Amino acid sequence: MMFLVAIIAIVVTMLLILVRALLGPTVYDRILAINLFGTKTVLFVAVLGFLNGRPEFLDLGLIYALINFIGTVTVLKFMQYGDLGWEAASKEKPDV
Amino acid sequence: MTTDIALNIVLLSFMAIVGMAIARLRNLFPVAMLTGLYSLLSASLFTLLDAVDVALTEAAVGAGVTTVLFLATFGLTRAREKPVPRSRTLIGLAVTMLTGAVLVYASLDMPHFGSADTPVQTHPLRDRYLNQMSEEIDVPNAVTAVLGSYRGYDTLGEVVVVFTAGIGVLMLLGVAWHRPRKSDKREQ
Amino acid sequence: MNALIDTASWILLAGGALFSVIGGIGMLRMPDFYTRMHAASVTDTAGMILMLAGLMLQAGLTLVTAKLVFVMLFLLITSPTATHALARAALEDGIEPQVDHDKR
Amino acid sequence: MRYLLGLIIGAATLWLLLSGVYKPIVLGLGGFSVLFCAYVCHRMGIVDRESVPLHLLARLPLYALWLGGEIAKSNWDVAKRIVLPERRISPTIVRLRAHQSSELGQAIFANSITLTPGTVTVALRSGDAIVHAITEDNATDMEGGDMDQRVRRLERPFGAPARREETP
Repeated sequence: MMFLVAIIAIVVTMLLILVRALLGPTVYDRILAINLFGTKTVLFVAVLGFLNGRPEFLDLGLIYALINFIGTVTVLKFMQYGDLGWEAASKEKPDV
Repeated sequence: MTTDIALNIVLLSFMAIVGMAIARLRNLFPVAMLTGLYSLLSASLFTLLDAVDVALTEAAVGAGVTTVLFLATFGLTRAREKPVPRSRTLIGLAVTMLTGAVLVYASLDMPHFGSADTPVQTHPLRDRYLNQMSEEIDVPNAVTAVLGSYRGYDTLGEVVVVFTAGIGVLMLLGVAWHRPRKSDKREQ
Repeated sequence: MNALIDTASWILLAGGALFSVIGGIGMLRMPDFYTRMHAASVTDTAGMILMLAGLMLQAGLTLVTAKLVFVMLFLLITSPTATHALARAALEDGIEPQVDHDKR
Repeated sequence: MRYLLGLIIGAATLWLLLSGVYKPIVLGLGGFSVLFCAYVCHRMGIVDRESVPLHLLARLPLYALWLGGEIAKSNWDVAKRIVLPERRISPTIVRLRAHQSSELGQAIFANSITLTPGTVTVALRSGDAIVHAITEDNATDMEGGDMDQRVRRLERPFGAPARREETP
């Protein structure tokens, strides 16, 4: 029952975020929304495991989190540099 | 069971919305992220259907590798979609609808989800796989045991194909990554 | 004892659900990109931590809890990094925040 | 060497916790993959004080506890501002000085700022953090420099005397 409440809340949040992803208005709004949606899928998979009584598959959530992070950072790097930023990184002063 | 059905419907409608957004956006950076999101959603759907191994592959390949490949491609081309005349989109729509209809028609031949009299459930090998697996091979997961050992040669062939494809893609993209850039020329 | 843990995890999950939805509403209500980031960070921290903590109480002292801890730690490290990268990219791209006070 | 050892121990712990199957052959494969990864990292030359921050280990729990408290407080605050009907935000941008001596310390500082709802580090360049805050109060809180102090204490080598740091 309580997992059901959690999963409904996650789905509602996903819907709200999806609306923001569709509205935009800037590219960065969309990327923010999509990144947030990704972390919501991590939560979704975690709660889903408990809802179905098979919580062993949390590795999946871990992988999602990893992929979501890599996806966001690579998109931003490509938007900024046009490639993975190797050239710029070797010239620019390191920005921590 | 009803929650499963409801969640299925919700996930599928999210996927439909994301698909619509992919078709409508012109800037391709968010589109690359949305395709990744689409993969995550379909992976969630696979988890819901208890196909965890497929979900893992879908997440890693669909959301991870594909996104990076898309972006690498944007590095070579432009990241904005060229507007397409309306007549051509209609042709595309027709082709897509036709393919979808054929797929739906084909799926009618498939056994019902979870039914007991399918080859998967009745084949004599199933008992051997499930019962003698722990004695014959020391792999704890049935799917992994079948893929990695009982059908090892089959999987080896698959891996060779995937590996070759990966090398091909890397060669295509890698050649362009190492071409001399404007800044290099200026320094010479 | 069991009932106590159950109640606690109920409260945590419900709290996580509440904060998660509030962050979602904030994503829609806030006026510009930078303020939306603050709303996003509400779902990302409070919603995520409370929900995963609730799940941990349900799982007890098992490997599942260890995995949940890893998921939480990982998200706590990556989500601010991603947010920062996003904010920096937006600023460098010339998206000016609407601010009342600029003390740069 | 101690960083390599720390990496191996950390990776092995992670593997053991995630695997859950403790049979000789699986354990052997796990051990092999851990050692192989450690070897590759060693060859790449990325095993150092920054990537394996052993020196933070002792003080990290206390800092995490404090940060958790801050996150709880500011979450409540931001959630109220989102839900209540009238507009209660006054977005502010401030420039903060990050006094940490190492880049890792500055990164921890910036990430802690971003992790607390209501404040986001927008840029971090040569020790200056530009922070976007949702209200002016949040910004003035940040200017108090409490978090800066704490991160500085966190990165101090273990056993070093507690210097009183002067605030500019």
